[in-house]
Amino acid sequence: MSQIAAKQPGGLKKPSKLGRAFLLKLELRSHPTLLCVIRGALEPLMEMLEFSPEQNRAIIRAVDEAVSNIMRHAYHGRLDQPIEVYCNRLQRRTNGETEQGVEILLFDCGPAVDTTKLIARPLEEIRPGGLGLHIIRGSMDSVEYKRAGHLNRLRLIKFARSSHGECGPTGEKPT
Amino acid sequence: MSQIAAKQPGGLKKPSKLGRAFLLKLELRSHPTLLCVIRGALEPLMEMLEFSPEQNRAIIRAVDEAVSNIMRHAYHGRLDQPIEVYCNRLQRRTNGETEQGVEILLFDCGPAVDTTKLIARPLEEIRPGGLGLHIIRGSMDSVEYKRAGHLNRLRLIKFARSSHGECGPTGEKPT
Amino acid sequence: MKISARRVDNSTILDVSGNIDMSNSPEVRKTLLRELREKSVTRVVLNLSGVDYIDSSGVASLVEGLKASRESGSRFVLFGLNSSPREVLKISRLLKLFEVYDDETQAMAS
Amino acid sequence: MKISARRVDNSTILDVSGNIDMSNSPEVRKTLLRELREKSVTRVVLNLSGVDYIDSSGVASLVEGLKASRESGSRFVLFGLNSSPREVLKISRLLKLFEVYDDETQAMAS
Ligand SMILES: Nc1ncnc2c1ncn2[C@@H]1O[C@H](COP(=O)(O)OP(=O)(O)O)[C@@H](O)[C@H]1O
Ligand SMILES: Nc1ncnc2c1ncn2[C@@H]1O[C@H](COP(=O)(O)OP(=O)(O)O)[C@@H](O)[C@H]1O
Repeated sequence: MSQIAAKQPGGLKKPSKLGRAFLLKLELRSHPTLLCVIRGALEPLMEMLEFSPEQNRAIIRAVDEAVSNIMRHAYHGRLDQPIEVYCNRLQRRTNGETEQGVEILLFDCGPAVDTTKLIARPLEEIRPGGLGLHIIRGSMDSVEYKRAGHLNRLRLIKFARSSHGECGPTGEKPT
Repeated sequence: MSQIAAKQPGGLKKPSKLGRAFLLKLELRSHPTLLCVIRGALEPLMEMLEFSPEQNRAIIRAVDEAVSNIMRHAYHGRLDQPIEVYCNRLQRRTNGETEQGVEILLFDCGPAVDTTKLIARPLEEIRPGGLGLHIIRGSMDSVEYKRAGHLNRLRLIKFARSSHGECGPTGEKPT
Repeated sequence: MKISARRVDNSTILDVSGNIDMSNSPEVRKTLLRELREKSVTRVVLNLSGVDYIDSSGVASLVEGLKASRESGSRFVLFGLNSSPREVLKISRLLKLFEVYDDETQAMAS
Repeated sequence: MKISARRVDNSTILDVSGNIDMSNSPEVRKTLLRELREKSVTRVVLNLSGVDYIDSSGVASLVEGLKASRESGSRFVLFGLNSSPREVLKISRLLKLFEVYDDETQAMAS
């Protein structure tokens, strides 16, 4: 994708700036059997970034649902379309303490997302489908859809100490 | 890396030809803590390609050792240098049957590999170190180091029915 | 993902191993609906102890199973939920809708 | 990767969990050599049942442990080898060099 070509003129990418170091990039086709590969790569990566097992599962869920949505809605089930996943390490200082976080960027070349359709359905209705956005938003600190040139970009952010995406063994998660 | 930039002019990569389909690309820095991420991605991918658990472990071992060698020998322990891992699906017909395989390409920007140094030491000496090449060659059907422009390229190939990389629960593997 | 069926008395126990995501949830759905609609079992028991991950399409298949069981007057029971499957049902506010048991003994005694 | 030590009689049992690769094998090496050289234990027992992967740098650490044990006249024993660790030792022709037991009971009775 031009995303890459534009960023890598000399064939070498150096970490752009401190506090936001490039960690990993995955490039794959829009084939659902590759979802497990993304999960397989992210799991040890998020563990490395010191996310708790619970947060780790939440991040994996969000990315998996987001990529599934790209396969279904951006590419309408076509199996050979490109998807890119970037993982960047984030750091922020809160109350004098450094907090680790992650920024995950997803790119696809589908038609521009109609943001008026990006609506999580009310959970009161009990029916199959329509849970993806709810899961994505409930798992991450920040979820942002953006058109970037001829690409769709979804930006997911989560910090290790955030209150999102954890649902303990007993309590129901508040909306 | 220019590898990528050259291959993706329009921002779209289509599978180039049948029998060698692009599956996955990983891009990472030369940081040893990322080795587990490569293993995590490859494991479900190789399972998907119908390699046996034993073959899967052999492939993961080969790639892990090869990437470790890039980190140590091509980049001399520097932690921020780029490494790219490409996985392509291969197919070949043997005796009228179609055999699944995988081609794994590793790229780095280190100085050209001195191929006269690529020598697996005799296993008779019992001492730490010097096992990587032995493991890589013993696990794959084909191992090929090549200079490609300003990049080093290591090409690893394995087919699902190959006799390499399997060492049963009892038998010692022949050399 | 692998799914296999065992018949115990008037129940079918479906043992699933691997992860349930968009690549294989149609298969889970098909198997569930076949057991609940076509065969006249009184109870379908889904063993999820070998499943570490279920995505929203997998959850949708379970909801379809639940609806089919209500239509056919049979029961649809889950057991052996690991952390992530449990969490995704909780987030979707569906956990309380399902009959969930810890293990097979409890599920079969229910 | 986590490594923790237990003292049982005159032996130290080291429990390892996670994978041993280039990112953490120096830590394994350091822990092994400290137990074998600095502390006068008669036997160091490495519990690898929680380890699914060992790379060649991990194997090198084990070989260093073996050498240190020979120098200090103590014993260095492994148990709980999973498939991949067992295979890498076999490929490296080192499996027969180590004292390997199935489980802790056998290792401690040895
Ligand atoms: N990546 C995407 N591209 C285009 N449309 C999307 C995308 N993700 C979600 N949508 C829209 O948002 C709606 C809600 O998505 P979601 O909550 O995941 O449920 P479902 O996919 O089951 O409809 C979808 O039906 C679709 O119209
Ligand atoms: N990617 C590489 N780039 C440059 N040199 C390499 C590379 N891989 C291996 N070598 C050379 O081959 C030798 C043998 O490698 P190996 O069998 O892995 O053992 P070790 O790395 O422990 O020396 C290395 O010492 C090094 O000189």
